[in-house]
Formats: sequence, C-alpha cells, structure tokens
Amino acid sequence: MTRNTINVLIGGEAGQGLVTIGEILTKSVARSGYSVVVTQSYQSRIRGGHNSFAIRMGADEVIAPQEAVDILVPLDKDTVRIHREELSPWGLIIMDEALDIADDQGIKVPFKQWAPDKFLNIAALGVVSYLIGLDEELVSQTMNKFFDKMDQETVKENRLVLEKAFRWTADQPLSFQKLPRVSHASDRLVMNGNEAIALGALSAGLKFYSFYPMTPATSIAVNLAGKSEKMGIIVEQAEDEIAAINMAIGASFTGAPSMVGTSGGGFALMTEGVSLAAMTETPIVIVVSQRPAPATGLPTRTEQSDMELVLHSGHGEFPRAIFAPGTVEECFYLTRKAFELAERYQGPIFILTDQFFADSYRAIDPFDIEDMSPVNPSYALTSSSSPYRRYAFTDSGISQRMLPGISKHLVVADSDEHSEDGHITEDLTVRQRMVEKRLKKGEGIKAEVLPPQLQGDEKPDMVLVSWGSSKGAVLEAASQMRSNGKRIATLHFTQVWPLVSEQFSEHLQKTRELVCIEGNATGQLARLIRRETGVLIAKQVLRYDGLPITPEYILRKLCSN
Amino acid sequence: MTRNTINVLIGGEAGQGLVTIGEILTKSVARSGYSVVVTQSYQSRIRGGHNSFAIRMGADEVIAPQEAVDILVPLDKDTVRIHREELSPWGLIIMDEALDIADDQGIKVPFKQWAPDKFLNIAALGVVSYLIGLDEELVSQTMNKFFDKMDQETVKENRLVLEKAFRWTADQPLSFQKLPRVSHASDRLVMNGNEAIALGALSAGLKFYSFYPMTPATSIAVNLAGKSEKMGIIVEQAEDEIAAINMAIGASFTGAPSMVGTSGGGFALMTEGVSLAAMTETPIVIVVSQRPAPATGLPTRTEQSDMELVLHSGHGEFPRAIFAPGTVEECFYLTRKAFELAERYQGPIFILTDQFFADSYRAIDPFDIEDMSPVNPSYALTSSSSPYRRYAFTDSGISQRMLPGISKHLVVADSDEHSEDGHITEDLTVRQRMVEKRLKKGEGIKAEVLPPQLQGDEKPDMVLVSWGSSKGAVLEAASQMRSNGKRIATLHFTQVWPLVSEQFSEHLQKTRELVCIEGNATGQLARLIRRETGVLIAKQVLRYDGLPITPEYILRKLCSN
Amino acid sequence: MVTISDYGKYDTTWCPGCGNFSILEAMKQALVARGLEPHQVLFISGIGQAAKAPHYLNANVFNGLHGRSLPVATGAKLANPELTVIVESGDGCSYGEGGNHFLAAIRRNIDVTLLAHNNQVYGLTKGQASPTSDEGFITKVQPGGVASAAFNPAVVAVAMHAGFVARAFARLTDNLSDIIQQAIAYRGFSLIDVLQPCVSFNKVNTFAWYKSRCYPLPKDYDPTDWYAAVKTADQWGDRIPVGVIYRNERPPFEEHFPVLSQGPLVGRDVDRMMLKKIMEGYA
Amino acid sequence: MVTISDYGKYDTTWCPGCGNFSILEAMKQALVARGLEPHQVLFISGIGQAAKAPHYLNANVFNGLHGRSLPVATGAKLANPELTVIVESGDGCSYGEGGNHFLAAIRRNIDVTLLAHNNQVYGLTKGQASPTSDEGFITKVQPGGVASAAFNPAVVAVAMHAGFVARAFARLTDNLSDIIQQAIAYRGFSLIDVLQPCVSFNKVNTFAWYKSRCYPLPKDYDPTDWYAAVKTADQWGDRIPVGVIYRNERPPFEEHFPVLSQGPLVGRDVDRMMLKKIMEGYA
Ligand SMILES: Cc1ncc(C[n+]2csc(CCOP(=O)(O)OP(=O)(O)O)c2C)c(N)n1
Ligand SMILES: Cc1ncc(C[n+]2csc(CCOP(=O)(O)OP(=O)(O)O)c2C)c(N)n1
Ligand code: SF4
Ligand code: SF4
Ligand SMILES: [Mg+2]
Ligand SMILES: [Mg+2]
Repeated sequence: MTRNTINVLIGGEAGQGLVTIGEILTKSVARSGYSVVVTQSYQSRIRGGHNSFAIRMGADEVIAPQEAVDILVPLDKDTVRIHREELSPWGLIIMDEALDIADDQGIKVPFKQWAPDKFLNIAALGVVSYLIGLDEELVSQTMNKFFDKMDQETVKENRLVLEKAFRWTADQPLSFQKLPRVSHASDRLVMNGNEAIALGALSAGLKFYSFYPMTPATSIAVNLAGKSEKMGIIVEQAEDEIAAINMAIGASFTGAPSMVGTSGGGFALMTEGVSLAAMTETPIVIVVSQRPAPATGLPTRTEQSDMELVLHSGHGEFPRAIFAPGTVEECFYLTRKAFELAERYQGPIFILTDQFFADSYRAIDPFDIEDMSPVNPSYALTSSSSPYRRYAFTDSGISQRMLPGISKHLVVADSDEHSEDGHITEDLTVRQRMVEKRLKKGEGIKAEVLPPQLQGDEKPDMVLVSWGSSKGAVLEAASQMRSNGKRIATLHFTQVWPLVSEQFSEHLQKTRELVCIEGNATGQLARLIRRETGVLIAKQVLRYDGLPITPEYILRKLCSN
Repeated sequence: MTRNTINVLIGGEAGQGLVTIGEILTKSVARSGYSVVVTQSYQSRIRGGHNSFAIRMGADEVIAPQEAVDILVPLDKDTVRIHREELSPWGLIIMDEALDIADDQGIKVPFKQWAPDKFLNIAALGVVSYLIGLDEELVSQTMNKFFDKMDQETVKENRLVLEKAFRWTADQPLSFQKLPRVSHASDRLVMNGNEAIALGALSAGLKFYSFYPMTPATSIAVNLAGKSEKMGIIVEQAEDEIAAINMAIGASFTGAPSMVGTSGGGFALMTEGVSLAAMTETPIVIVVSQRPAPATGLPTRTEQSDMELVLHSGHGEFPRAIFAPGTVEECFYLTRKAFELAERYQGPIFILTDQFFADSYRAIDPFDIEDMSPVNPSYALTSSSSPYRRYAFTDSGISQRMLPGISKHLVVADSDEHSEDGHITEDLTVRQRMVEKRLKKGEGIKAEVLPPQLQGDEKPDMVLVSWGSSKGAVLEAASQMRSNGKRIATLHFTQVWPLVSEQFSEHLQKTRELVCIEGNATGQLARLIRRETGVLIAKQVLRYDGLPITPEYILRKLCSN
Repeated sequence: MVTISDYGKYDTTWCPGCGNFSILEAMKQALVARGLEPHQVLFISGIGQAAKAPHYLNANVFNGLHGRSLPVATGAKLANPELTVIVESGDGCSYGEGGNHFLAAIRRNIDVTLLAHNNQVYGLTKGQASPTSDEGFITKVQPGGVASAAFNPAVVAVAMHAGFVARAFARLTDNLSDIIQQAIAYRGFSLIDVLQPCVSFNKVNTFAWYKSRCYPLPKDYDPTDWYAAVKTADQWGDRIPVGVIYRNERPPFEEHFPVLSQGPLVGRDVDRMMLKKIMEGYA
Repeated sequence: MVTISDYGKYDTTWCPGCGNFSILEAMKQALVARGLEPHQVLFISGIGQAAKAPHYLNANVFNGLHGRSLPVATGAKLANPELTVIVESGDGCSYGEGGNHFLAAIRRNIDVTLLAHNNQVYGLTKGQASPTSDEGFITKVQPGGVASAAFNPAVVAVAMHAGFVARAFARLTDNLSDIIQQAIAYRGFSLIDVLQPCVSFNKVNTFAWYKSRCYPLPKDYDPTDWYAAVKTADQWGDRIPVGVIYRNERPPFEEHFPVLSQGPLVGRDVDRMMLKKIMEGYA
C-alpha cells in the first residue's frame, strides 16, 4: 500500500518454526533502528494448519499492520495459495525451489544446496535480510543471542548458511527497494503488548499474579513466571479462574499488589470475584485479553467485543476504570496507572487488550525504569483512630486501608454489607451510606480520567472514533485519507471508562460525519458514547472475522459504505 | 396513607411463626374476595433478629405495598420500637398484654388467658380477622387447610382460640373501620412472584430445572420440586451454579425445555454458560432474582441493580430478551413468553425479578390453565435436508433444530466457532457469517417486543418511567399525584430488552419532565434509554437501601427533590 | 450391522505421533463392538486437544466449555436416558477446571462414561502444568517445577466408591477398547483415565515412560474389593497398573427419577388437569 | 499473655442450641492455648451460617464469597506467610460450591487450616441438601430424598495424601480444641471436618445421632499409616471415628517459593536494576 514500509509475511504450518524466523527478523530490524509492527495469525492447534507472522517495517514510525505483502516467505504451498493475492505489485515470493510453484513474482531459492532442511529457516532469513538491507553481522549476532544456549557447531553452521544466503541474494538480478539507512539508536527493544503489560506491572510493584491458562492472556503469565524468582514475586497457576481472582484478592488483602489475566470466558467466571473486590474494597488489576466469542469462539484470533461485558461485570453497582492501550508504550504506562488507581481507589481496575495486540511486537525505546518508582501503597502501617475501622466513612469514599497482621489493629473485610468496622450488618441506613461511599470513589476515578486523543484536522468533515488496539490502524487510515485531500480527525480512547462527556462531546458535534471503528459486530463504544453523551454515531466500521483492523480495511469500508 | 386499604404488619423474630399467621391471614383475606399485596422483610438468619410480614388489603385492587401501618401485630417489643412511627393516626397495635408497653393506640390482649403460648399466633390472627371484618368460619377453614396434616385435637384447640379471640374483640369498644363487604369470586388464589414463575414454567412445558440454592430464587426450586413427580419433571440441585446452567443446557440439547434460577452472585458464575447457550443456540430460560449487592450484599433484601449485568452477561455478542414482570399475572405469562422465545430463537432468555416481588403474595384470579397449551417445541423430528446441518444459514438466522438420538440424523453443536454442520472451524468467512446469523435472530426478537405501558394523562407534565416490580408503586404514586391535580403519566417496562425506540421515545419527548424510578443507585434503565433513544432522563428517584419502592417513597422523593 | 467405517474418517488437528490417535481408534472399535450406531451415541466434550476428539468421528456431539462437560452430560442423560453418553476431555478439563463436577458425577453415579485423555499437561494452551502433572514437572509457567502434588483421579474415585474406575494406556489399544466397552455397558458413572503421551509438550511422561511402567492388572484381580482397589489405584511411579480397578453395583442416578422409567422427556405433554389442581392448591 | 477474653464475646445470629457455639468456644480455647494473639490470626470464610463464625471473635477477618474461601486463604498466606490462616465455613461452602478448591488446597498443601462446620445441610438458605447429606435425606427441594452418595471429605483427603486430616464432633469441645491446636501447629494444609448439629434443619443427624456414633480414635491409633487411615476415614454410619485420622510430613506449599523465606511480601521494594536488566533482555 505504501512504499515507505516493507511488509514481510512468513507463512507455514504450526511447528515449522515460522515464529522463530519471525522473531529473529523482527529483532534484527529493530536493532537496525527501524520501526516494526508484527501481526501474528495462528490456529488453535499445535502442529499443522496455517499460521503467519507478518512484520511491517519502516524507517519512519510504523503504527499499524498492513494487508498488502511486500515479501512473502512461504514455508509451504498453502501459504502461497492463501496469501498470493495480498502480494503488492512490486512484491516478491521467496520460496524453496522445491516448492515447485510457478509465479512471475517468485524467487526460487536453492535452499537445499546450502544446508540440510533444518536450516531452511535461517536460509530464508538470510535472503530476506539481504533484500531489505540489513547488515549481515547484525543479523548473525541477533540470531546467536536468540539461540542462547547453542553449541558452537550449530552457531557456526547457522552463520555459514546465513552467509551463503546473503551472497546468493546479492548475486541475483533483483531490484527490490531496500529500507533507507537510518541512524536510530540501536538499543531499541522488541516487545509485544502482553510483555509490556507484564513489565509495567513489575515496575508498578506487582507481587502476586494468579491465572488459569487462556489464550491470548497466557503470555503475561509466561513473562512474569520467567522473572518471578529474580523479581521476588509469586506467580501461581490456579485450579480455575474463580480461584485465580479470589487468590489475588486474598494476596492483595494481606499486602501484595496483585493482578490476574484472562480472556472472555475465563473472565466471565471471574465476575463474581470482581464484585467481591469492589465490596471488600480490595485493590486488584484485571487484564482481559479479548478474542472472538461467544463461548470458545476462535481462541487464537482477535476481537474487541468484551468491553460492555467488562464494564458491567460483577453484580451490583460499584466504580471501576477500564484502560484500553493502543501502543506498546501505553500497555506499559497504563498498567502502571491501573495499579495506581487500584491502590488509590481500592477496587477492581481493568486493562482491556486483545490477541492482535498481545502478540504484536513493536520496536520501542527502553523505558526509564530506574527513574520509575513503584506505585505508592495505599495501606497505612498505623491507624489514627482506634479501634481501626476498615470502611470508615470519608468525604472521598476512600477509607484508610490497613493490613492484617502488620500491626495490632484488626482488619475486618466483608462480602456482606457491613458497617464501618467491617462486620456484617443488616442496618439499612448503613447500607445506604455504604453504597454511596463506594460510588463516591467513582468521582475520584472520574477526575483523573485520561481524555480521548483528538488528532488531525481542526475542522474535520469526518471524525473517526476508536478505542484500544486499533489506534495505529485508524491513525494511518486517517492520514491516508488526508493525503487524498479529505479533512479527517480521529478521536481515540485509551480509557473507555469512565467517559467524561465534557472532555470530548464537542469534538463529536463539530463535524458532519462520525464513524466509529470497532473490532466487534454491534458497535459497543458507539453505544456507550450515546449513553454518556446522547450523541449517536450512526456510521460504523466493524470487523468481527477474527482479524485485526487494518488501515486498508477501514479505507475499503469507508469507500464502499 | 389511604383509608381504602388496610395495612396489617406482623413483626417479630425469625422463628416466631409470623409468616404462618401472615399467610393464613393473607389467604383468608383473599378468599373473602379482597385484593392483597404482601411485603416480606427478613434478615439473613434463621432464628431471632427482626422480620416483618405486611399485608395490605382492600376491596378495590391493591397494587402496591404501603409504609403506613393500620394494624401492627408485634410478636416482640422490638417490633413496636421499629414500626411505631409507621402507625397511621387511626392505627392500632394488637399486643399481648405481657409485652408491657404503654401506647395510646395499643390494644392489650389477654392472650395468655385463652390458651398456652404456642397459640398466641392464632389468637392474634383472630383479633385482626375480627377487626378487619373477616368471617370467622372462613378464617377457621383457611387455617385448617393451611395446617394440612394436623391431629383433630389441635384443630379443635385452634378453633377454640380463634373463637375466643373473635368474641373478645367483638366486646371491645373499638371503632376500627372494617373492610367493606365485597361479592368477589371466592376462588381467588394467593400467589407470590416466584410461585407464578414456577407455575408459568410448568404450563409452558418446563421439563428440567437445575439450580444451586440462593435467596431469593430458591423458592422457585421449592415450588417446582414439590410438584416434580406429579408433573413429570426433573428438578436437580447442582454442585454449583456453573453446573446448574450447563446441566440445563445439556437437558435442553437433548429435548427438555429447561430453566435455571439464581440471584446476582450465582448468576455471575453462570455467565460463561449464558454465552455457551448463545453459541450453541440452545434454548434456556434464566431467572435472575435480584438482591442488594455487590458480592453477598444483603441476601434477603431487594434491589433492581442487575439489569445491566444481565443485559451484557456472557462474553461476545448475541441476542437475548429480558422480561421484568410487574404483577404476579405477568410473572406467569411472561415466563410462558420466555419459553416461547427461547424455543423460537434458540438461545438464552431472561426473567428479571427481585426479592420483594419473589415474596410478595397477591390475590389473583385463577389462570385458564386448561386452555393454555405448552409452548411449541422448536425441534423437528425429521430433517428436510441430509446431512442435517444444525447451523444451516437462513434468512431469519434460525436454523432447524433437531435432537440427538431421536432420528438417524446426527446433531453436532459446538462452543467453538463452527460451520453449518456444527463442526469446529477456523474459516474466517464462515465466522463472519455465523456472527451475522446469530445477531439476525435479534431482529426477530425485536419484532415481538412488548412495548412499555403508557398510562395516565394524555398531555402529562411529568412522565414516571419504571420497570419490573415497582409497577404498582409507580402507578399508585401517579394516581395519587393526579388526585392532587397534577398531570402525570407513567411509562412502565415489563420487557427491558430489546428496547425499540419507536415504541416509546415520542412519549418521552412530549412532556416537560421525565423521572426514572428505579431500585438501584445509578439509574440503569435511564442510562439504557439514553443509549437507545438519546433521551436523557435527568431526574431519578432511586432506592438502594434494600427495601422495595413504595408509593410513599416516590412521593416523598418527588416533593423533596 | 455397524462397522468401523460408519464412524467415518476425519482429518484431525492433532500433532503427528500424539497418543490421541490410538484413543480415537480404540473408541471406534468399542462402539462397533457394542453394536452402537452413531445416532445412538452422544459425545460431550470440553475444550482442549482431547476435547476435539468427538469432531473426528460420526456421532451426536456437544462440544461445550472448558471443564464443563460433565454437567452438560448429566443434563443430557437425564433428559434422554436412552442415549449412550460419553464424555471425552483432557486432564485439565476433567480434573482442573472441572474438578467440582468430577466429584459430583461420582456422587451422582450418573450413567455417563468419562474418558479422560490424561497427558499430564495442558496441550492446547501450549504446555502448562495440569492437575496430573508430576511434582517437579517444569514448564514455562512453572519454571521451578510443579509444587503441588499430582492429582490421582483413580484413587479419589475409588475412595468415593465410584461405580466404575479404570486406568488405561492409550497405546494398549485393545485393552483400552475392552475397558471402554465395559464402561459403556456399566450402568452408572464410569471413569477411564487414559494415559496419553503428548509428543509436543510432555517430554517426561513419554510413550517410553508409560510403556515401561504400565502393566495390566492380573487376571485374578478382584475389582469389587474396595479396600484393595484403593491401594491399586494409589500405585504410581515405577509401576502403574492399568485395567478396571474398581466397580460396584450402586444404582445409577437416573433410577431415582420415576419419570425416567418411561424414557426420554422429549415430547411428553403437560398434564393440564394435574396442573390445574396444583394451581388450585394456591387458594 | 493472651486470654479467652481477648477474643471477645459477641451476639451471634445463630439459633439457640446450634452446634456452632461449641465450635466457636473450642476455637477460642485453641487460639489461646497456642498463645496466638488476635492480630496474628486471619480468619477467612465464605457464606453460610458457619461462615459467620469469624465475626464472633476478635481477629483479622476476610469474609468472602460462598465457596471461595480456600483460594482467598491461599493468596493471603502466600502474601504473608507469617499469619496464622484459618478457614471456617460450612459443608456446602467447603465441599459443594468450593469442591474444586478443596482438591487444590490438598494438592498444594498450603499451610492453612480448614475447619468445616459440617451440619450435613445448607443452613443459611433454609435446609437444602448439602454434599455431605446422607443418601435419602429429605428436604423441600429433595422431596424424594437425596439421590447422590454423601461426600466424605476425610476419605478423599486421605486418599489424596493430604497433610493433616481430622474429624471432630462439635460437642466434644475439648477434643475439638485439641485437634484445632494440632492443626494450627501443623505446617501444611489441615482439614478438620467438624460434625455439627443443626437444630433447625437437620432433624436426622441430631446431637443424639452424632453422640451415639462418634468415638475417639484409640490412643494407639497411628495417623501416619496411610492405608489404615483410608479405612478409618471411610467409616461412617453406626460408628464414626473422631480424632486425627491421618498426617504426613509433606513440605508446605510456601516452601517452594524462595522469595517467602524472607517473610511477607508487603513492603518489599522493586529491584529496579534487576528490572532494567530484564527489560534489556527484550532487545
Ligand atoms: C474457561 C476457560 N479457561 C481456560 C481456557 C483455555 N484452555 C483451553 S484448553 C485448556 C487446557 C487443555 O488441557 P487439557 O484439558 O489437559 O487438554 P489437552 O489439550 O491437554 O488435551 C485451557 C486451559 C478455556 N477455553 N476456557
Ligand atoms: C454463589 C453463591 N451461591 C449461593 C449462595 C447462597 N448460599 C448462601 S449460604 C449457602 C449454603 C450454606 O450452607 P453451608 O455452607 O453448609 O453453611 P451452613 O449455613 O449450613 O452453616 C448458600 C447456598 C451464595 N451466597 N453465593
Ligand atoms: S499438543 Fe500434545 S496432546 Fe495435543 S495433539 Fe499435540 S501431542 Fe497430542
Ligand atoms: S440454621 Fe442450623 S446451622 Fe444455622 S444457626 Fe441454626 S441451627 Fe445452627
Ligand atoms: Mg491434557
Ligand atoms: Mg452446612
């Protein structure tokens, strides 16, 4: 679609190692100073089928995936069949000559001549690396680092195959336009959304993570578990999601900043616990990584259809905040923010992400970890009043929090309606005040809401409204339309609850046309905006086939609509 | 508050038998041809504390509870302390002289002189019955029927105590205004909301009910279990709520019209199952009987705070209908309707009720049970096409349903995204069409929505908007205001989803003032109406102290606001 | 007469070499041996690699939620007791997420066969520990090794006096098929815990590992001796007995419902006269 | 020195004559005997009549959801291993709704004491069958009598090689108090299943019923003999043994977490240099 970026798609069966080449290539590209957006598409199986790993890269900032493929690397025939029509006019297919496919954009590579089958991946990596203009030495180093504990023999062989691939490609009469040289810092990191959430949580002071495996949230657990000993945290796989959230609540109650992560179905099981956290006023951060539903749906694909669920989850009424990061950096910072709010307002705070974003690697600058202090704890070690009352009424609705066993004060928390001291009550006057106390905290949460980000033309003919992981795609589509002479603005929400009408409703009114762009089938944000502002966003670009929203998708829909 | 009705409140500790007198009195009143509304208020304990059973009765139709008490029957001192100020100016306190309370509206009754302590209840019943003008013979018969399997000795003693009570009261110089004579049919039934739901379900053809005990839904199970053998149905207590809904889905899949009942917290646990019913397109009726939350909240009190939860429950997107009956008759008919929709649209259909209503006895005319056929099953015994495809695409989104084992056709249902034949698929084109197929059914549901009921002045200055169990209270408050010369209309929703804007939004626009009346703290219906129509209902009368909405409460709030 | 081919042949999404293939074969053999036609059988499964099994043969199928197949099976069987109801799911599904239903199914003794593909790992979600993973088993989320004791479904089932308890090894296909036949024939709840090598994620409990340990129970083993069965079921480690470990004659759950003596609930009319009488009871 | 009065005296919402009162007394006695001060103890409970118990003494309390106290306790103990964590809840809470957590707690061997008030009925919700209700027990929702076999928590726990398994009778208060002390002292998961008469809803398993059946285990009973313990735990009916049925020396769950050797997690700083290094690993 644009010649400023190159989109490399590696496709093949699960188990063929396409993620390996994908990751090495991504890291090499990032270390060369380029920007990347990775899109992983895989099936709910361990071997076989068809998976793909697409890396879009560029010298300027790349913010969205792209459908058009500039270099296709098929590890099997199916990949060509499935992705051929995505190939751009100048695109190339880098394929093993053994694949036996005739295609005038195809480059048949004599992989088998260079090394045995198991090095095919490395060979393909070499060809692509050369084509896009990477430095051989850098790719080789990246590879070595990736294969960490490899014997010297294999390291040498890998290197050799890479060299052959580079040399062979250099000799081909190809005019593929390489990436321009850049002089960016080479300490760029490669991180996907879930990794950034894990890192953000660690930096915020996470001490306890409990979970039950569920795609696409599991990688948060994997990332945290791998670091648990070093960081002095506990990561525990629970017997089910209900246990996961209740454990985290227990750990938070006794003083460990806690988080849980899951996806729609697992989250449905957690919702009673969400209500418990609210009632007992226990801080907890909950990550919901969305995938297509109902029920088991498409476990390894993406969707944005659980926003309303998360917003209304848990019986009864209580305040909450829902963050929906749109960049990897936001994953990091909003996770920190989630811990802050959870501590301050003592209740459930949500991070809403999705499969696309969970698996989407990006090149980012390192965070200033050293300068970032963990979130301030909300508990006090001594109490001003005695006996200590866990749910003392205050103007803000926030009561002083103490921890059991840390002082002589007794801490009593209750899932039943309770009086200020935490003991069960049936006093209905107290009940009413407690409801008001809890809801009062919502005002505080509202006061620190992140306003949606308005970008683009000042007097737009059209405003594109969006939330969460589609941020990049929407921005790119808008800028594309602007370069076609249209006046477009975007209004993107990285926090979808609370919504503060005053922050954005005028932006919605100052345009002729509003379009809401969402990865679901019913337009959940549009509905919510109408509920909170009265503004109807009649036009919607929705996607619900399990794939992420791309700039092309938006443009196609806006033109055909 | 009004002298057209008499409100009798019996109060005392749990275990003192106040429900017994309450029920006998209610039945006697109903059998005498009067109308009644019962309000039960009890604590989450088995013995002790303070409970009350209030019966408001009248010759004309009584539709709402009343706070003012005309006859107070305290079984302990606490009752007087708690309810004294509710006593109307002409009210009486019927108390055992042993209670030793001085009150100029108090009537000290020499209960102990008539019989031993255990007959105190009957004695009080006699005094009250006389005061309100019931026939002694009728009360006696009602009592005998109530105590079903009692020995002759006790029957005789009861009768004797009743007689003494009537005689003694007749001799007192009291000028309490009796109920006017009526000539209503004496075959009136006394039924509360949950009983009517159970009966409606049986008449619709319910064959399987699974549940996990939870107040205030348990009485549905009690009612059904007691009739299970006679009606040839299965009632099964599950190991937890998750099992309850999954069992019901299993039973429905193999051909038994199925229902589950629970309250907020239990429902939260069922929400993954709701999504499963939607995805597998299995009919199921789900009763959610609301109580104050979050978490365990006030288990035995009332609230209307789970509407948004029910509306958005279950991950992913799928159609549903939510009924919120406002009279006992509606409980019956809407339950039947719920079964109809569940069968026709093959998915989850909800009935939203609450503790007040679950326990609120009313006098009703018998239903024409004989003339009511069970709901038509949606399954076919033979298939037109072979191989049978469970999820065949159709214009309505409704696929022919068949049952496993009934024919040679194989029935395949899947919680994963599936193709028409029910087998798991990762074909994303099929995914998209399946989403559309499922949502399509929502249009059918929408086409048969029950419009909200508009009543009152044609050109109202104020419209009171409400839903569910508060119906009677809102109607009565409105008529009260009208008799004070105000122009008031009411718009009451007995189906809260889907909302069809065209059916009612003009009513909302033709008035100066809109007030939403809800038993929750955040105005959930008001929010939903804004979401669906854009109309903001700024003024709200909300109640969230665990008690039901009464006409007095509404009037107090409207005047003070 | 029903033959293996009636149960069809499907492409699967399993890894080459997976133990699931033999289980599928053994199941088909058993169904044929029992003379069951596809439409007489209802498979119910959860989510996982094992839980896909019912998609790979001809039969009625309800592929439900992860961990929730037993309640679905219970409801399905109660509504139509004439169906042969078989639950197939993984160890995670059956003993992890579904642990509470496992206990309840045993207590009910509902006439359902639970065939658990026990690969001691979560396969579909890529290799986390399952309840049956051995202590110390290392995974990406258990880098220090599993800290909980492994769940032994057989010993729990026997301890609870379950109706029919068996353990099998996937690659002893004939033995497994025979056990499945007995389990289907058994009127009550039958558990078959099938040890199943997962070539992708369990590099400890491999084919060879199981093979060298599993031994069939001796011919004279008496599965009705509860106390002995407890000990047999508890055996795990160097020697793992396979076969029918325990069985008794508890009546199946369905027998407690008089209404079921007349067969399926479907199509039964509502007795309106009775209902009218019931209604009149509210007078 | 801590005394009974430190644990306070509260009005309860229990029925007069309920077995819960003696359990409350035994618990206070045990805490005092162990020299524990109220702030050192954290009670965690679910929902039910039994689950209200922690409100009736002075201590830290987390009264959570029905059935979910064990996971809360697990998290609480892991975050602060110095607390004495005691779960008190009913049979419905612990073995019904919470069945899966019961299995998991045993497998983990987390150092938590579960004291289950087992009245064989759902008290707070007015008398439905519980998992431990005897077969045939009649209630308003089980008018034909309970059709499932009763759950015997002790035999399941022993079968799973739980760390510490005891059964007690509420009215043998001293015996109970002694068992509670042992359970608290035990480093690992300890189950105390306490038979508790419910005067309001269980008219079968009454005080007299239990009293005539419960007998203390003989002095020479060896609770470390697993195989014998299975049989002892299984005993139910005319004779019901009470006492410590089984115990072993499995390491408690907390020991698997090196980080916990330094005590509670609270107040630990984030090692930012380490985190920076971790971040750099993403290069
Ligand atoms: C409620 C819920 N939680 C988690 C998941 C994710 N999940 C799918 S399969 C699976 C585990 C599968 O393990 P097992 O049951 O042993 O089957 P296997 O794949 O090993 O055959 C999990 C955790 C889910 N689908 N639903
Ligand atoms: C999720 C959920 N389901 C159901 C309930 C209702 N409930 C409260 S207590 C209880 C049973 C109590 O029985 P048990 O645990 O044996 O305690 P007991 O009252 O007998 O002491 C139930 C079912 C609930 N509070 N939450
Ligand atoms: S992941 Fe394991 S269990 Fe699943 S198919 Fe592959 S080998 Fe079999
Ligand atoms: S209902 Fe039973 S268990 Fe509950 S307090 Fe009363 S006697 Fe005790
Ligand atoms: Mg497994
Ligand atoms: Mg109990």
